[in-house]
Amino acid sequence: MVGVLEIKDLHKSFDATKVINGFSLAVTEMTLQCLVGPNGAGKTTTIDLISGRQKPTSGEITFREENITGLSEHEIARRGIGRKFQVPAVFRELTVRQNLEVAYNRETSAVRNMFSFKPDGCAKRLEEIAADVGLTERLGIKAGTLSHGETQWLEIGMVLMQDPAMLLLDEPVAGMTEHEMDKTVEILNRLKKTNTIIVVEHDMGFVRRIADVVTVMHMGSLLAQGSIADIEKDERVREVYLGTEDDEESVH
Amino acid sequence: MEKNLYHNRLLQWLVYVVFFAALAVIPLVMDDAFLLNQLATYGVYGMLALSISLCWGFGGILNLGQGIAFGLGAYGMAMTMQMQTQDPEYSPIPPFMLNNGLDALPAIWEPFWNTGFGIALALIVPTVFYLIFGGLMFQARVAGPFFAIMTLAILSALATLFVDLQPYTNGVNGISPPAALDIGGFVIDPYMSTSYWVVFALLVLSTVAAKLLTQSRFGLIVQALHNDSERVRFLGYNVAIYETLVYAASGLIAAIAGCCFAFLTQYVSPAQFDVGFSISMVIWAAIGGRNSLLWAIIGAFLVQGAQSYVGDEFLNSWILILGFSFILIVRFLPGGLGGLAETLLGMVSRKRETQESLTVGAGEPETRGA
Amino acid sequence: MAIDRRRFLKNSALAAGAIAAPHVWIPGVREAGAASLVEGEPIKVGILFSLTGSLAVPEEDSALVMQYAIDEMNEAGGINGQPIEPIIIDAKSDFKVYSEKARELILRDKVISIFGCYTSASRKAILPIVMQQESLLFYPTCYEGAECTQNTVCTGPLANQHSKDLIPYMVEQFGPRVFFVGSNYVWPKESNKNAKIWLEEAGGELLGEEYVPLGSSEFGPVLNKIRAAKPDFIFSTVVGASDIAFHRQFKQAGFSADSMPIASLTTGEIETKAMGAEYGAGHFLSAPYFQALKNPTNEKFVEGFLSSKYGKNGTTHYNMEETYTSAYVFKGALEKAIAEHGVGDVTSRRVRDAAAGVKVSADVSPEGEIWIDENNFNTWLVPKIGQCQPDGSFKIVKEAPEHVAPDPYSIYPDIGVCTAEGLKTPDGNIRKDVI
Amino acid sequence: MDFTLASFVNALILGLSIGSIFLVAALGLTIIYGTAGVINMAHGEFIMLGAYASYTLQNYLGVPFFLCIPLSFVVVALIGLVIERLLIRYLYDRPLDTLLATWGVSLVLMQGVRLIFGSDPKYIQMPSFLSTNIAAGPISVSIFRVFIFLVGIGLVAAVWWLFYKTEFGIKLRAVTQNKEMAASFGINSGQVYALTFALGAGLAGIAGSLFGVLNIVLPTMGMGYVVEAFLIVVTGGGALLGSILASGVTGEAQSIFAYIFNDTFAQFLVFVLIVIFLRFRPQGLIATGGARR
Repeated sequence: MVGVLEIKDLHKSFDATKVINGFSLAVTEMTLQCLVGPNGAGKTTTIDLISGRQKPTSGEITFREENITGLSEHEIARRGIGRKFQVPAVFRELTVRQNLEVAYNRETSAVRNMFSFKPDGCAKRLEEIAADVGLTERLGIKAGTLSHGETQWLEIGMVLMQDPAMLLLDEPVAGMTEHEMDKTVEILNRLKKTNTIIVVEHDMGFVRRIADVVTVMHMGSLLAQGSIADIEKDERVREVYLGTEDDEESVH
Repeated sequence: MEKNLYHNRLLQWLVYVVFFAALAVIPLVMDDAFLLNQLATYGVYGMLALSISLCWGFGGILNLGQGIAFGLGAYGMAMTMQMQTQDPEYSPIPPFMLNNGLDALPAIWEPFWNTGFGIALALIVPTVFYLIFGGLMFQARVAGPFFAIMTLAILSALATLFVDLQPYTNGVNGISPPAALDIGGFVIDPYMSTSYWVVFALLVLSTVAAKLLTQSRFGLIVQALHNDSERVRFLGYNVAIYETLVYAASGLIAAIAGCCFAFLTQYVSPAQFDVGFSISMVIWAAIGGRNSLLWAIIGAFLVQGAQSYVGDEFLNSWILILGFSFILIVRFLPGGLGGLAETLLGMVSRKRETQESLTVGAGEPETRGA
Repeated sequence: MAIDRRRFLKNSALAAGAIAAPHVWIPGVREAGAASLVEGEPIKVGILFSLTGSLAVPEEDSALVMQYAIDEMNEAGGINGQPIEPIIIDAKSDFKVYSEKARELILRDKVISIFGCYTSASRKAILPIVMQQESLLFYPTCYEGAECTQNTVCTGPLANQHSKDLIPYMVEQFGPRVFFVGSNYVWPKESNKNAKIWLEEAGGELLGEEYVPLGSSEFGPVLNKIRAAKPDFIFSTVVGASDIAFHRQFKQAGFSADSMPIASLTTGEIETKAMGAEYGAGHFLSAPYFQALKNPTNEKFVEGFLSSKYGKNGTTHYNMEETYTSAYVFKGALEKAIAEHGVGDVTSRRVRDAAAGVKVSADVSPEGEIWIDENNFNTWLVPKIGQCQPDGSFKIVKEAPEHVAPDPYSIYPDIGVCTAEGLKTPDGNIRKDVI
Repeated sequence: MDFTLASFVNALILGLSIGSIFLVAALGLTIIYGTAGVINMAHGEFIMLGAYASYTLQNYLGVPFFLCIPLSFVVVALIGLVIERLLIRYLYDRPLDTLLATWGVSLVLMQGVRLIFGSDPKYIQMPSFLSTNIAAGPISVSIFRVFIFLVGIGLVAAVWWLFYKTEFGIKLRAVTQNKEMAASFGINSGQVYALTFALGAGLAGIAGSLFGVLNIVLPTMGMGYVVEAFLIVVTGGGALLGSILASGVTGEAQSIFAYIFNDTFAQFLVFVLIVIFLRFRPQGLIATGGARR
């Protein structure tokens, strides 16, 4: 079966350092695929390459049978790929409501947006999503004053406002409380019925609760792929991966 | 959720109405040709400060070369006015060209025979220039201080060019059209209240347009990219286009200001591209309050008013005072006088709120700027 | 080319009229000047020079000497027994301030005349208001000409007077090969056009003509071109700070005034003092006035001015002297206008018209007798050539044998002749306000 | 004018000289920008202060010219240090605001000097042996230009030594790389920034004492250098080597265009070419930390 997102023989080097080294991946529609791997395995770089933040040295990325390699960030986003950053990136000077409004990107044309004040459907969707991510009470305040967990929620909310065909989530539960994580699990399990999702995650406990497919990366290439049960049994994975869970990647 | 009165949209519009109503009353109660002319000139400076506020305070694009659009607009208007005083039969070309070795009107001057065409060009040329230059720079992701320096470079280059093209521009001496602008029989005499009304109307128009722009979705996205332009890209917006357009919109306002300035003073020269003048536009906006369109305008009125009426008393120390107050404002009051008003109103509102003692949690701004 | 309907109607009407009588072309609406005199009240005049900013160096001195002249006149009883009240304004070296303050002087203070401006750019900035309100500007410095308004009187030399003697003198003394260097603007270019005519008459040869940006301090490329061309002398119209940089770099490049002097139209006492006298020594200047002029009037002027509260700078130079004489031209013109019309009916325009032919005699004018041309309202004067001495003063080496007539359109006979009513074009029409 | 080899060679030599003048003007700016990311709009006024310092030392204290140069460094470095401690240090995380605040500083310095010294021009005297040229046939160059060129080389060498061979240099590079990391090693980044700012100001002071000889000492003289100096820094990318290359290239371009066309058009052309260049290489000739942009 052809995946909605296909990565073929991806390479990326910074100066002399090879960060991604012949990585290939196929992501099936309506699945949640977790990208795991030790520090420096190239997980975030892969997300960067898919979302256009960086350009691959060689290789090809296809999304819905369209080659998106080398397109710029906004072009990729417009094709329905939404992204959440490792360090939550929200507009700190804007209110929570404004953050969500900006993310409602049905219309991206600058000229048409000059004459648009209240886009159709925005308010309704905003209410729903704010309720979903538990920020209804906080809509009027500046995003910069939110707690860390709330900021994570807000960014997830922003990705949802985009209504993307595919979500790239870089460590969505970092810094969340147990209770918040439960809620995230709940949302992701609901979302994967309608969306394709890639999650980069360290926390295997979390991965266990959401993943349909787990992909293990090591040294910039694919080490293993399969269900969580398969992966946990894999000797090579144990070798490279265990014990490095709580490290942070230096490049984000 | 509105806590600080400063951020109340209704109140903001009300303040605009009060300010402009006050400006509108002046010619009805005053009959001083000089004062009206002077206030009209301040109105032009107000437009420039407005354009800086839109571009810098709102869009985060510091522009030290706003003289580019201002100067190009002024030249376009001055050329139009100059051609109005020419006659196809008796004096087909401006006098200065004769002694610069031209015996026929250069092609770039031809469109200015027609007043409508000329004024249109005076607005279109600078705007298109901004679109091209801004497009080039923002696409290459030149931003922040670098963009500011680039605008300075272009400004200096244009000044040099207009000096060097002496046969077409009269070089350093500039163009002084000897008669007032005449639009289809409607004479905008710079020493009558008509010119005041025209400038006033254009100031109101551009302020309202700019205000609406900031409140549109376009404005929302520009605010977002001022905050974190990288993040906006991943939401599917082409940041370079947004930046270019907000820059060009501010350029259009500056071009309108240039046109007004040309018919008010009947003079244009490469000094319009003076670096110091472009930076003083930024000073007006900074002192008034860069984040607020209205306060930026007030800043221009205050600083220029002080220069005209207080400056002579102090003569040599005036620039010293201006420099020091600018430093102090940047250091301690980045929001300018408008920011001060925001803080004070915030304190007042909060106090009232505690007295009512109903709400929990700190109120925070909803909209940027007044 | 599109002509709107109104203009078209006007044109056809004018064209019809032109067959019968000479056509007078006046652009725009004009209002009568509001300024007038009242018997016994002070006579208000505006003094509009830059006291601060980059133009303050030449202009502040002019403002001071103007005040000196007014004090002198007031002590002698004023004009028609009325004291003169100067309104001194700082134009801050900014054309926007010139323009704004000229408006204030004319519309609010209702001065009878403005004395001011140094650069042509500032003159052009205030001329529209001066012309439209039929006010009056005394412009006391050298300029390029090619201007014919009904509201100015100029007491400095025009381009056609300035270098008339200088070029033949230099060719005769040093040889025919000359290189022109100027600042990149209108006055140097116009001056050089005139100089070329004198050069051709004197049998000289022009090797090159270079212009540097105003305010530029890099003369390397120009000096290299001069080195390659090997001229006998240099004719310079470089102005301001650039002029000083030019003279300094000239010497540093190994050139010497003895073998290749610079003949300048601007490098006077103030400039040589600023560059260091050793850089100015040996070079030449043409001007109607030098501080070193030997005549009783000048000695009295220099002594009187330098010992007054205005003379702190210790120098008098051509620009200041032209300002000083402009005050006396004004006095002569005003007295004439009062005699003709009576005090109550004197307007700025009438003072200007009365200035035609006004003489300032040799016992008042430090540069010797001068008078105002009846047609173009510039000044008949005697240009002199001075050579800079090692101490920075000038030695007069040549004086024109007679007064040289000013002609703002001398090299543009095709454009017309400036008359009191306006520019008379070759086809017999009169155009007013030609700037 | 006819093309001759000799005059073209003269133009090339002059290009080197103009380049060295640009470099001397831009060196202090490069260091301040490269280290602290501060766009110092008052740089031109630091140059002006250097010129006035030399003028004062020479005229009122009779200090010989060669001693005026290092003393100007000290004087302006001290002024720079005071300005950094009183103002700039509060603004390091607000780059646009430093740009504006330093513009305010430049207004104050310019007007302050005007009030003290008046607005009439001054000059700095130099030993007469510098005041001529050296020639080999048709090739000629003024000795003072050679002197500036040599001073330029000397300053670059000194700065290089300071950056790469001293402890201060190690600290400085550590702070430039990563302020937080450097702090964890006990490096006082505030101190390093302050000294760097003073160093940059002092270098501008040296430039001033040289330019005051080349042309004229005026309160406004700095304005003439500052835009060019900025373009050098931006074109170079903020690194020392970048500024050297950029000033060499623009100096030669300026000289050759002036040789072919005229000075005014050369200036215009150089500005336009720089803007076009930066369109295609916004990080400058030698890219430093791209993050700052």
